[in-house]
Amino acid sequence: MKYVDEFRDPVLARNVAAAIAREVRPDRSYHLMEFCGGHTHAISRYGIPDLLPDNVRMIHGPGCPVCVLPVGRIDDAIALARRPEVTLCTYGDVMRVPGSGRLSLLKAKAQGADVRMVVSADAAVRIAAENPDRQVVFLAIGFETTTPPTALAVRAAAAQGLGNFTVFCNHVLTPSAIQGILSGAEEGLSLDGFVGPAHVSVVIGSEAYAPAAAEHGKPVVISGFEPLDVLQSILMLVRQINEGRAEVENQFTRAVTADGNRKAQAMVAEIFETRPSFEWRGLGSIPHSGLMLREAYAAFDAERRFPIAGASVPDHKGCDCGTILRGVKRPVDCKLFATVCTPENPMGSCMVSAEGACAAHYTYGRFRDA
Amino acid sequence: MKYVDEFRDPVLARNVAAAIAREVRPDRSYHLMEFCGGHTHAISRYGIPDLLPDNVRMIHGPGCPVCVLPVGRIDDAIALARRPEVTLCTYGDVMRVPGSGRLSLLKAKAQGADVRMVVSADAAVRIAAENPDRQVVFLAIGFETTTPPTALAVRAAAAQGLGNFTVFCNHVLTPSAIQGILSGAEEGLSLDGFVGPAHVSVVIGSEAYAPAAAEHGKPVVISGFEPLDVLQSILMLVRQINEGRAEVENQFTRAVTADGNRKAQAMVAEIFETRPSFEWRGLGSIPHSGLMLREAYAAFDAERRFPIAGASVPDHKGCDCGTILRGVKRPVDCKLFATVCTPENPMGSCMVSAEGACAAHYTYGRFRDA
Amino acid sequence: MCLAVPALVTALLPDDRATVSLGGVTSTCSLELVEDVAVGDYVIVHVGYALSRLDAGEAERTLALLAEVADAEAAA
Amino acid sequence: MCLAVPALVTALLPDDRATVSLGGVTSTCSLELVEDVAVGDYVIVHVGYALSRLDAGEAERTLALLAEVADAEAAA
Amino acid sequence: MTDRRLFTRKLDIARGAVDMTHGSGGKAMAQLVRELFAAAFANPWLDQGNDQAAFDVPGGRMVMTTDGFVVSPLFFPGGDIGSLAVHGTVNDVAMAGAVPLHLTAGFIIEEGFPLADLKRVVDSMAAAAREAGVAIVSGDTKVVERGKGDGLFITTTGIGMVPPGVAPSGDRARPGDAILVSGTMGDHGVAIMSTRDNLGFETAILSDSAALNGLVAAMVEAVPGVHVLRDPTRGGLATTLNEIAHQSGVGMRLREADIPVRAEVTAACELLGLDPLYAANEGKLIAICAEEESGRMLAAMRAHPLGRDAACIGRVVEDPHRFVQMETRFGGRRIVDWLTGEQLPRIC
Amino acid sequence: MTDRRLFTRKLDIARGAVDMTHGSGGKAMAQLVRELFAAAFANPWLDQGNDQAAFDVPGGRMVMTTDGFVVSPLFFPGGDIGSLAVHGTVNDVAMAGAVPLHLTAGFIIEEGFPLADLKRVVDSMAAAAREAGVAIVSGDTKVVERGKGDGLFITTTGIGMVPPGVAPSGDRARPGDAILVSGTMGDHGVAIMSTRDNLGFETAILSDSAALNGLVAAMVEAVPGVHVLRDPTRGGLATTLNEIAHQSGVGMRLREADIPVRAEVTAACELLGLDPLYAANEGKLIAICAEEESGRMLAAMRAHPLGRDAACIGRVVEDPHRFVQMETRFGGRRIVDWLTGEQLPRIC
Ligand code: SF4
Ligand code: SF4
Ligand SMILES: [Mg+2]
Ligand SMILES: [Mg+2]
Ligand SMILES: [Mg+2]
Ligand SMILES: [Mg+2]
Ligand SMILES: [Mg+2]
Ligand SMILES: [Mg+2]
Ligand SMILES: [Mg+2]
Ligand SMILES: [Mg+2]
Ligand SMILES: [Mg+2]
Ligand SMILES: [Mg+2]
Repeated sequence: MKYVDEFRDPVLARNVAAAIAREVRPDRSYHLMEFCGGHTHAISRYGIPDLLPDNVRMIHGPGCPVCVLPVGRIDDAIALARRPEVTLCTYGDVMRVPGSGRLSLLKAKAQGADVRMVVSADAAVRIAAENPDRQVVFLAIGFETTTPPTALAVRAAAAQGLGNFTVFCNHVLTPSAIQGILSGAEEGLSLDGFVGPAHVSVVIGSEAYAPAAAEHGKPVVISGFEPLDVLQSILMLVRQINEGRAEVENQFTRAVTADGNRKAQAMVAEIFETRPSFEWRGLGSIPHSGLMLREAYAAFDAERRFPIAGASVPDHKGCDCGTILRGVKRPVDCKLFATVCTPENPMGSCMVSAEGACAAHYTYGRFRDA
Repeated sequence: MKYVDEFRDPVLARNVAAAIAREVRPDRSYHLMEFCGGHTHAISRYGIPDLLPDNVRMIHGPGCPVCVLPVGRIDDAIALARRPEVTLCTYGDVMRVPGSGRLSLLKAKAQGADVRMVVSADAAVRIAAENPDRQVVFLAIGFETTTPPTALAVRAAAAQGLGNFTVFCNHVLTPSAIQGILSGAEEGLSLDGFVGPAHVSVVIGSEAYAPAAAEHGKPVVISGFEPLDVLQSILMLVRQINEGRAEVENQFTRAVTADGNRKAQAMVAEIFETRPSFEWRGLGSIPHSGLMLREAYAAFDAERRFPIAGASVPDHKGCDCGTILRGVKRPVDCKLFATVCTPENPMGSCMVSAEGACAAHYTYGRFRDA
Repeated sequence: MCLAVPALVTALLPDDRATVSLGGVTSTCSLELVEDVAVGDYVIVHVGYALSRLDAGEAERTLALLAEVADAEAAA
Repeated sequence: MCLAVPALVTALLPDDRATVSLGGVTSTCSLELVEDVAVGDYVIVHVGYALSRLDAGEAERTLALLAEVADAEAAA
Repeated sequence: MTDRRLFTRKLDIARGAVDMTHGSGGKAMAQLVRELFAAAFANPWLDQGNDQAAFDVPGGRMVMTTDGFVVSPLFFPGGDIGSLAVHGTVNDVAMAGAVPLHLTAGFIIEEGFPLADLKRVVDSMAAAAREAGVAIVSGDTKVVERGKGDGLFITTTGIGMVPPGVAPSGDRARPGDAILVSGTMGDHGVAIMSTRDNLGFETAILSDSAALNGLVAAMVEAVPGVHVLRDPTRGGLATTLNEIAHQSGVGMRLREADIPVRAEVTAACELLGLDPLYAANEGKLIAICAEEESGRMLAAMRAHPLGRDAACIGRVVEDPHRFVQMETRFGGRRIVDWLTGEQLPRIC
Repeated sequence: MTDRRLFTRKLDIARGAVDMTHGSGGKAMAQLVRELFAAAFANPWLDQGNDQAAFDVPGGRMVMTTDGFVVSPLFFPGGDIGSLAVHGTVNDVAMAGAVPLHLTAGFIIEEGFPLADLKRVVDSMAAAAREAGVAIVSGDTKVVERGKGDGLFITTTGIGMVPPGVAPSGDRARPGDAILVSGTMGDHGVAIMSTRDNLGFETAILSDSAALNGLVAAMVEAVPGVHVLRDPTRGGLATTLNEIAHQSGVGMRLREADIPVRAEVTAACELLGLDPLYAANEGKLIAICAEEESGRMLAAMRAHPLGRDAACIGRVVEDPHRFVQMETRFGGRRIVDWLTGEQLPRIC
């Protein structure tokens, strides 16, 4: 696979790792947060921690849209799916996220709800067109990457005059979340820099992180999702930190520009507007961090067509996700980890998908606790 | 089972059989037609031919409503059942009757048509009430016994204001068929008397056969469906024939009166009217032999709500049903019998249900050919 | 055709229906087509509807006639 | 998050779509979010949509930078 | 010209489709098995044409059999799909005169099926296996999407060892042999029908579902040379006797008056227009043995709790047409044919 | 306090329901089997915990195994449900080191299923059985109403004889043992996924479905003392190795670089966000043997057409936590855990 295999080369990896080891200062630690689940995935799956010096610690951020979806929204989605007239379409990832009482869309489907997995938003539009007697709701989820396809789907449904297609919108905004993490700074928080989003940045451009970097004085390196991308970005962060810089740098130049994809941005702006505030699982409410359909597309908004409970459901009292996401604690520090809380029965956002901090550690890294 | 077991007593049977044997004249034959499938069934299942003298021969008449339903009507029913909005309800007997191209309602169901078996017409009304989004068609079939329940079902649907219930009416009239058989008399026809309907007569009364008996000079004995009833009726017919009488006698006095069930008759008269003519499989068109919904109940008439092809489909060219039903030929005389034509793949009406002349012989009597 | 069984009415139910019994098997049927049926009566049930009451006296008379024929034969 | 792969555009299809190939696997994606894509280009595909073209020159530069670091280490 | 009484029309494989009649144990199923399955798989063991295959292994003679259970409802008066799945296969092993040894069980579960129901079924299987003295030694679990199953299907397979000198088989019925049944006919079929809401009747009839290996052990001890053993399941006594007649190339003469049928079963069949001889049994067997051994056989059967109502119901006769005939209780005679199509309730 | 790394939460039998994860070959299925089936059926043979049970019969040692096949679509690149149903069960017999003898087949057919398709499947089964040298000696046919099945389900059961001195079992992996696989991983899983319209991709990948008894015969001849043989079907290599680690109470160390995976399989998994180590195989096996015999084993495997791409992929280690770990090709290390839930395509 061209542009993939080159960035997984083990010989290059060994040498970049050696460079990192040589450049880190032995007298300090480097707490680097990768915001994106894509990076968490690469770090876990390729075993990158083994290639890093002990004083470089990767902190897994909240960067998986499935993990940050609040339990209450899952409950709302399940309630929608259970309406007899509704066919709920969504991406595979979302289907096993548990809401209240351990129920998930997968289990609701097992109980008879009409839930369909799609790999693309336009498949949901097609299902609506083919089933005029069904109310097809697309449970839209994702960061800035997945939002433009949802916008196109809404536009296509409008163009086709589909009266039976709506979107239950859960699209969220990355920079606001990074701001939320940084401004929610508490005692013990120690983040020295960010590995910045790859594909999100393809859409929104690297400049989007400049305010956060400047305001909080933390370096950000936009990084590709291949393991060499991550290693190189870590090296770049180590250098910035060592040099006392707090800039936005771009490692992923083969896909990310300063401005991002203007066409996609315009498409999103036409269909969506910012919500005053949106709840993130594990992070709480963050102002201007979520999107909703504009008034002009109200007819395609599932939240306006159907009654939505909109209740806020707290995570397990013992869950330490908040502090883990801020780098204060590690998964093993949570007393629910791997007993009450497992990937099969997650109690908090960090355990929900394989990209969550706790789940990634459970699935790929537990041997390190031994 | 009281009023059942007494009429199946083998000791009485032997003696009644002996009486018949003693009373028949050795110099003549007695060709007796049982009109009803119920009688055919009793004769076959209890092995009555073994109890009769050789010169008393039972000719199985057309008396099974399933058998006489023309292929074209089955095709129409299948076409109805295949309409996506239609749920077709009917009695179990009808489901395996083949229409054109060997297709039956059972096979149409296997291919996805929504066909439901009911044991009572009111079950179809209940299904309609419970499924307001479906068009429920009740395929009504039967002689005068089954018609009153259909009439009540239509009245109930009207009372409940059900807009999604209709009847595809195939109710037919027994006396007209007997007239049809007698007036279609052809060379070789030799019927000496009729074992008259049991339960049909419960509804219409024994007097209904007086015109036929009088006009054609053939004795009729209304007979119960238990085997002793049949034996006794045969004895009564033998006596009438021997005495040169051609009366309507009633063996089934425990259930049949001269006038029948007036309440049921009134119910039928309210909902139904006679069709100018109706096709009988094996007998051809017979005037005033079928029923249709009255104009006042047009809203419940499937033939008015849905397009019906109404094509007339002939039986296999080699089929001898017509002559068999008139007593001219026997099933074994048909060259399709038991090869091309079997109960699994009937080619003519007489092979359709176990009560048809050919099917009864195939299923119960073939050993006699050996 | 017209499969029907003589069943004993064991209870009257609302909506002009009845519980009936046939040799230990219980079912229900409609009484809408018959009049004045009481518990203890036998009715002829077809496709879930009682078509008529069964006349016990006539049944006895039929059986008596059959016995008469039989007796005559047995004697012969 | 945001699983996306760099895929080669092998054919342009009607409705602003394209056939793409990834290591012998063929799929289709929408080009509605990108401009001026030609056969032979690599695009970053996410949930069935190309999010951008991949800049081959930049990819080479990144690999060159990595090689440089590596060479320096190997030399060290 | 072929004798019309032996004629059957070929399966239309190119254009045909499976319908319910192909599973109802009657003529259509026999034809499907013969023309499609047996034709493709042809081998000496399958060609035995029994409900189990018998074959030699280094240490003796063994049998193997499999059955799928798709009963609805899963829980019925007198049993459930779990006990039935054990009894059915134990019985098919036992019908070779064999001692059942081990079972396997394959579960196909519809998504959404309650674990509590699954446990109830599994516990019932375990109890049935314990009672029959067999172990469920291996299994498999598959889950299918909602709407692609019917709650639960179970397929069990059994093996057993045949005692030396014992070799009952459906092709061994000989003219003159006595035909025996171990008890009342049709109980299971009627018990299942009584649960169907749309048939609208109630009875106190329970399924006869039971493991017959103990009874068979007593029978083969009494009459090691028994010719045929078979359980009249789907399609009932009538169909199973026709199968045997067909396999052995013989006819049969039954005496209706001697066939044990419960009064309630007769009544329920009367109500639905069905015949108890076609209703399924799950804890009864047919035994065919030499006339002179039939007394000993009957005594052995009646001495066992599951053979208490055993009866001799007729005899095997020579007949090139392989007809199963019956002297009716009423005094006549008729054919008792294979089940044609499905047993559907009749109005006429 | 229990070690958290060994903890699992109990099945909620009172309120729970079966969902697709219980059939996907991962942790949920293992738990269902353990807590519900194995608990109820408990016996020494089932407790062996293998995909087949081995037991002594008068003439030697025998194995028995069953599997249900519910694959969709029924016809897929490289095979169909018929060949698969033969291969799957022949392989589970062979994984005991046994010589497969006989199979039975139970068919559950949905009303309306075309006879032509049924014939195609049955012919394919017959060919597969012939090629594998086994006979389908007994069978069963059930038909379910439309909407209560999925075209066709097949459950096959197999028996075989184990050569003396051969006794591979999932509980016999020992620290120091070599772990080998017979070829590329994930072909079947990807071939099946490539047929799913809603996944929207195409490949030239064929299912690897094949009968492995010939390969196994060569292997046990070369190394009669082989410790473990198992076919990594549902849940793939990762899940099967975890099962073995769990059964044997050991850990494992794999080398990602040595695990054979076709480039197209890697690419398809990349596209869907899946891992080839969790994708199903139907013609591959895992062998675990003493390190000193691994060379001979590998040579025997590579000499057989179905073991051409065989490789040694790691070794068994001592580990109270029974972790399967892997040195990544990239140079790091990670756990290769059981499959959790179903393998659903990911967007993130
Ligand atoms: S282990 Fe579970 S409960 Fe604990 S912090 Fe992680 S997600 Fe929350
Ligand atoms: S055997 Fe068939 S074709 Fe011949 S007369 Fe009878 S029904 Fe008609
Ligand atoms: Mg009748
Ligand atoms: Mg991701
Ligand atoms: Mg069997
Ligand atoms: Mg069986
Ligand atoms: Mg299995
Ligand atoms: Mg059997
Ligand atoms: Mg198995
Ligand atoms: Mg298997
Ligand atoms: Mg069977
Ligand atoms: Mg296996």
